[in-house]
Amino acid sequence: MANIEYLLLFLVGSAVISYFLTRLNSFIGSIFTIFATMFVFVSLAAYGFNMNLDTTVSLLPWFSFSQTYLGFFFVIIIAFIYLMVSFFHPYFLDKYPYKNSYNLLFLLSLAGIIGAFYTDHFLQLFFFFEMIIWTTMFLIPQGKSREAAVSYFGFSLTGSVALLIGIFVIYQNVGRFDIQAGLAGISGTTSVFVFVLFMIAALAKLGTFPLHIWLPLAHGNAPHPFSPVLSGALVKLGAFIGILALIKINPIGPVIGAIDLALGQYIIAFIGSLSIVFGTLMAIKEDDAKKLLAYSSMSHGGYILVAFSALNGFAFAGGLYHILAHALASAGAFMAIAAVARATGTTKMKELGGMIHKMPITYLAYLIAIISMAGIPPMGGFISKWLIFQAVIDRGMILIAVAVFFGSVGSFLYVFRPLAALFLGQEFREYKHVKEAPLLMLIPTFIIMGLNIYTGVIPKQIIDFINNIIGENTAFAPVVATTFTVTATYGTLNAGLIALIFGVGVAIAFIIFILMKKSRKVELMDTYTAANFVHDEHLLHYSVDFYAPLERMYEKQSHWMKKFYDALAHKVKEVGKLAKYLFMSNNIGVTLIWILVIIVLLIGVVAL
Amino acid sequence: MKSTKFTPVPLTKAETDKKWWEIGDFFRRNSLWLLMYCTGCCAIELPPAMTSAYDMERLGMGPMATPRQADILLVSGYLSLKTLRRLIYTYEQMSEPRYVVALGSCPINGGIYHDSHAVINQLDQYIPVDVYVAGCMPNTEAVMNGFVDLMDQIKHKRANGWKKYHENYSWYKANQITSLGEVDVHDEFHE
Amino acid sequence: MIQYAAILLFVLGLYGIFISTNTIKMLVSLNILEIGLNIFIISIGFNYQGIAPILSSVSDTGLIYVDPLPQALVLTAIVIGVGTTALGLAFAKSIYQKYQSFDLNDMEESL
Amino acid sequence: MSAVLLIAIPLLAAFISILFKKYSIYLLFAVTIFNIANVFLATEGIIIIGGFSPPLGISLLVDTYSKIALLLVNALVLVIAALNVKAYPKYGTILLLVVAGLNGLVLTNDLFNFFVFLEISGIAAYLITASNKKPITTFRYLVIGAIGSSLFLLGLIILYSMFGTLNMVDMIKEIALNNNYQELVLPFTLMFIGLGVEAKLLPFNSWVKGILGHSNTFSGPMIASVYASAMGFVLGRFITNLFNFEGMLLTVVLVILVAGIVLSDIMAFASKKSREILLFSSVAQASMIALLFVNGIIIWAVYLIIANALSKTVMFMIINKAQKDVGSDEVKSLQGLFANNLVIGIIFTIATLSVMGLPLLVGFTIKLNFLTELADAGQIWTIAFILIASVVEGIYFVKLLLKLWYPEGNLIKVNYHLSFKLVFAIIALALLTFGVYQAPLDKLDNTVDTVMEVVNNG
Amino acid sequence: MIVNILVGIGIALFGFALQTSIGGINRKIVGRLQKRHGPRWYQEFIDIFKLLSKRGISHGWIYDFGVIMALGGIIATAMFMPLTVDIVAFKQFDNFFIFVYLLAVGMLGMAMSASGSGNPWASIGVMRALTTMLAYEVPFLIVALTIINVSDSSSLTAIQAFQQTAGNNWFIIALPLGGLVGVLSLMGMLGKKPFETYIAPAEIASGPMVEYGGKQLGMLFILHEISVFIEVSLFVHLFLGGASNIFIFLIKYFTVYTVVNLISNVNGRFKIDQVVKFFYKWPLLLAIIQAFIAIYLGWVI
Repeated sequence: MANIEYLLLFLVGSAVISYFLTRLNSFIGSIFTIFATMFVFVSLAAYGFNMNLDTTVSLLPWFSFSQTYLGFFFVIIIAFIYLMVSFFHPYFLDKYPYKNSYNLLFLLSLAGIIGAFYTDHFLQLFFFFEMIIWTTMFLIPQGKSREAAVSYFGFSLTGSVALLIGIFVIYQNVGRFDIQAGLAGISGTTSVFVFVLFMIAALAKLGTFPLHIWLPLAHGNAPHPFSPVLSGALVKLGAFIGILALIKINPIGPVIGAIDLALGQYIIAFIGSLSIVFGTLMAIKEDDAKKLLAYSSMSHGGYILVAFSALNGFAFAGGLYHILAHALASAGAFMAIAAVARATGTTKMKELGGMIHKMPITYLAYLIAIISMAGIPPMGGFISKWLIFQAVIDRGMILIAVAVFFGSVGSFLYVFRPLAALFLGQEFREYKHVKEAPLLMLIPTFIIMGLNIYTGVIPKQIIDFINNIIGENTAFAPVVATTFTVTATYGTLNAGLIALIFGVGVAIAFIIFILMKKSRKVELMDTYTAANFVHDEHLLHYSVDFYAPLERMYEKQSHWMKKFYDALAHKVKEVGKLAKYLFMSNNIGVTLIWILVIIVLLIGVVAL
Repeated sequence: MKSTKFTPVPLTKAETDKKWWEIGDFFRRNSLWLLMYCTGCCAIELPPAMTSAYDMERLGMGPMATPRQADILLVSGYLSLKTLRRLIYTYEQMSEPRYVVALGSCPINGGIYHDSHAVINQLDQYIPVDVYVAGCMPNTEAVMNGFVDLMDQIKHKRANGWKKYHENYSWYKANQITSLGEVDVHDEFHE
Repeated sequence: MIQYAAILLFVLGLYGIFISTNTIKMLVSLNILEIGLNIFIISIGFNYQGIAPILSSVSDTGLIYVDPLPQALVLTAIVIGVGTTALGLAFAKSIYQKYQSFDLNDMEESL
Repeated sequence: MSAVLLIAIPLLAAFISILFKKYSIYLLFAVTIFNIANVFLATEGIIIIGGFSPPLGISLLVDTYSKIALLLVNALVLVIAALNVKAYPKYGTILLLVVAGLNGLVLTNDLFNFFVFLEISGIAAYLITASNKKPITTFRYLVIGAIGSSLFLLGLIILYSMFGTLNMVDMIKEIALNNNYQELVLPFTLMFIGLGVEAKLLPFNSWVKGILGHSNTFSGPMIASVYASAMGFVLGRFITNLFNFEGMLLTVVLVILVAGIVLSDIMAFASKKSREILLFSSVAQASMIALLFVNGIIIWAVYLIIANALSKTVMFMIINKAQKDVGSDEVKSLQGLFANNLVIGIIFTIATLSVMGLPLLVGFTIKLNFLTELADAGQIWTIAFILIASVVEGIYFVKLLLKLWYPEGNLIKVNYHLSFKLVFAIIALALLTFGVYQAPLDKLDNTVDTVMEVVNNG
Repeated sequence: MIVNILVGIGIALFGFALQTSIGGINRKIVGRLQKRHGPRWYQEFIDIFKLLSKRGISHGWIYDFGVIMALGGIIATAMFMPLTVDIVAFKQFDNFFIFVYLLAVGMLGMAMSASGSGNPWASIGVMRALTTMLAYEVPFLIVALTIINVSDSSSLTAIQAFQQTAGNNWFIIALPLGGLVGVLSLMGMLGKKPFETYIAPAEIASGPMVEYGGKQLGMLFILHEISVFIEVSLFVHLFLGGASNIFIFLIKYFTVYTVVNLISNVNGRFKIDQVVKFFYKWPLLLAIIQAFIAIYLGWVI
């Protein structure tokens, strides 16, 4: 079944079936969901890579589809994340108040995603976007917070509204809703206008500065198995819109001579870099592991924006590679946290410690994910960051580079924090009974671990596919890659070699280690305390305000954006109250005045 | 006719270990790191020993921050019941081989505090001491001499306090418990 | 000229509704307003020196009739106005029963 | 059958029902069912009453547009009355009056006759709102309504004095001949305001808060969906045929309507009471409908009226029932309402999502289509404002929904009768079906014409 | 390939031996500075072998694994390091970013192991180390950006070759402000005073290393020596024109390390937030100015 239409209908159908199955038994329903997702993923993977999907439409006549490499790149990543996450459902669903609808909405949102990336019609794109938004919006409040869903919905809606206005501006100028024709057909001021609108949409979906407030709220409070989807998959919708705006629309505006880049792109890159800095600083400060990862998503969103606005083949490839690497990394990290949260019931780092002794595989999954997230070889994140760095250096974007490097180094700080506070350190007595995650949950964990390493060692296939996208959408030169190497402006990166040498180094270290005298195994509590007897492991666990000296430096400023949006909501409410006072008065006289005002106004205006 | 060819004599494992141990001893005696457990007045002798007057570093010695890293537990001065408990704890945390150097007369016989109810008179009842530096207080030359003595002992494989501790662990433990008493409630206020 | 008077009455009615807080007074103002309106309607049909628009055997060439339609309309309007007034008075009464007052200001809190 | 019966029968039945007070409600059922059947059978075209040929006398105009309106109004009255047959059994007579008045409003081709029906339906509305047991708000509604209809009458008399006719078709022709729009501003303004008062357009609608803010399962849906949709249809007829706003007048009206949409949504955003949220949303929708008519997007406005009427019926009934059982309509005190009422929750959610215009539901199709037409008309700023308002709308509705779904503390107990669930489920299903399968909507597209086209084409 | 790897291992070993000797010599120099005799020049070797010969403790598998990963990462990094233009294990793959990021693997391993020991001081030490890293790394990377942009390659051998080409100055002369930033960043990297907040023996009991003894500490010492080798040679290659033969490299290396060590010995210690503030105030500003001057204005001496 390689017809997109059938896939969509299949998903909608299985969504309904899964609702009833879940009602019957949540385990059965979730297993069904796994198979449904797997079926879709396998169909996409089997036919999509070579663009062999059938796009003809027979049952849904008002839809039209077309396949592009770009769309497929996103779809396959997102479908993969969905598949991986669905393995978590059997163990989480019972905790949620409306578990029956969970699988339903989950599958519906996947249908929305497949539709969104395969459609060639703007209004359908909007249709699928809105569908994704509302289905996922109902998934989020099943977690911890309702407010989170509201803010997610608010910002997403702002984004899609901007998108829709942009679509209508295009329509007004081109007269068609066809995506390719529409993007190609606009020029001049219109294209700038559309660019701005599309970028607002992209920023909102990607959760980048200044539209990032929803990100930590939604990621942090969403149901544990849904956070990986949000961070690994859904924010990437913004990247897609970003590509449409930055690469496809690419309005002609003033060019900054020194770096040979259009002002619009530079502004977006600057916003991206603000996002990087902001996300990094906030992540460093955050205590909730999931919110921390959410802020890291924000900063990675910034990287993606910087990459796409650099308008350079390497940067574009780097950006796409980063989307893949970050999807895998953040999914891996969030899934590890989800496994911990399932076992312990919390994601607050100050309440956790020493989980490594109970959940070593989960720990490894998290470790590999964060290595990729921090852009350290031999994981995928390194290759993408390396490509982005090349472009930034090539352009000589110094101020952007400050942010890019800051975020890169800062990511060591924040990814390390959950590692230290949550997995390492003292083992808490309240978690003595905790066990490693069940096998079904370890399957995706292993797969993602493997893929994180794969993307970091053998870039060939991915780069080849990205070259297809480059050829399809841009005029950039393709990126040269052999099995293990990637070549960019300033040299060649041999990812395979790095991994090999790293292995050699570890082997040498291991030989040294094994040759020497065997160590005496001691308890964790038997640790240097300046000869004090400490028997409470909580006292020996350093996790609260981990980066206190650093945090102190920007503590006051860290709430500015949140305050701004709070104030905005408050102001809107006040306007509403004023309007109520003005229009909805209990006094009939007020209405009379309005009537008179309108009459006078109308007659006055017309008389003039 | 004797063959000129060198035929290595196969060594037994014990002999190999011994050889390695001797090599190790060379390194150990030339790099003695101190953990200074300074509860008494003798500690005042250490700054001159470390700085330019006597320059401990030329012997490869130096102060260390934690018992894990240190080779020598330097006990300077008297030990009360409370500090003894901590001393033992620290001693047990050190990596082996470990040596104990006791400064002054207090660890030997209680010194001027010998009749206090709270002071331990003989340190080697509780942990093995490799070198005593007598005097109240010993002057810096004596302290340095003590360290050189320890090196000499290591060289001649006589600095075996840490082995003794293992061998006579029950005896040491019994002494510790007799003096310090059992601790029933394990928390930081009772120990 | 009569039209100005009608408009004046109309505006007077509006003004009455605007300033009064007493339900009965408001209804009275409403009636004034409606009367103004009715007069206005009548005045539309008025023709100077026009005669009643009654069909008769007299030849009617050259005669000016007043427009009969507005008069018919006014009749209906008056009826409707009376109905509304009656309903309003009924509500005023029930307000009074509930709050022992005709003054809307007195029961501002109850809303 | 003649369309006259649509008005005459309910009017007659209203008088008869006074004699049989107990059975008045059943009479109503019979009449509405008859009316619905009648709508299908009625012949289209101009129906002359009393033998006077068109410019003279009263005539009715039956076309697809009015048929849709009649069908909707009668069906809704039937449903709402049926669902409230236990709680409010005594309103049969008044409802018959409502049916007569609203049918007349929709059908009549005579302006003064229109005014009469406006007053009849108005008086019926005042009586319905009396069931709120808030006489002050009703009184206020009455006064404002009376002022509104007086203004309408004033405007209409001015028109009469200008053109000497009350027949709408005739008037349209005269206006087209006259071609001096400047003079028409005053009467049009007055009539627009008069209708605006009834149709809940923003600055003229201060009565809404009192009436719908204290409504019950009966008066809420009656005012918010039946009256709103009838007034919407009527307003549409006037705006598209008679008023034909142009020039500065058009701009000012557009500004008023857009401001109405934005401000109402913001007011809803600032509200903490569930009924207030719904009523402000209705106000916004009313402005939206008027806006569409002003822009000549008739068919989607009609769909919007229908969708809105259906959704609002469901929403108001669910909330008002809950309010009745819980004793408060604060969102806070209704938290977790749907935790025990899953079906009701799903239906309410579907209705809300439809009002918000989210995909898979009919609201989305309508929204997208009228926005496309607005774009065709070059109204990009209007689109922008509508969409910005829709963000605010989305946020407050989602807030409301989530509060109602997720309990905090004690679970509240509200029982919905099976008939409620059944009817609501059908409505929700309809919203869903037409959201997914929109071919029938497109089919109707060409059959709704302006009055002149009807007249010209016979 | 095997030969290349062996060369790489040779470089790592050479680096270890070199830095350990020079470290010892520097201890002697500092001793003389303080009117002491100072230790033997091979004292550092003795220390390391002593530690390896001791029987330490282990706090569980992550404690050991982290150390292995750390040392492995550092050795791997060192294997990529060119000594001169010619002596390099993997030609054209000696990318600058590898050194920055592969070094981070080692750091991550060490941090992991330290936190895994369960000692709060270790975590505090790691926190300080990472914070310091956040401070010095950004200005350094900006200068590196300038250098890569100017020399048009991110390969260290190519950067060396660029500086050795007739007509080009060493970058410490060509980019004087950048050179200054480079020295400051190098001091931060090496953990020399005033930026040695994360060791702080008297304050947090030597920070990350608080729980280590025996072979683990020995391996960390090896790690430290090799990472110093990497950092100093990075400076040599980036700023001092690299080396055309091994003696020049030795001279430059010795000079750089000694100078930095001497500077550090007359300084006190910053607080952690002072370190961050310092690096984000002057070095970053200078680095940005340097980048502007070099890239946009093209003023390279």
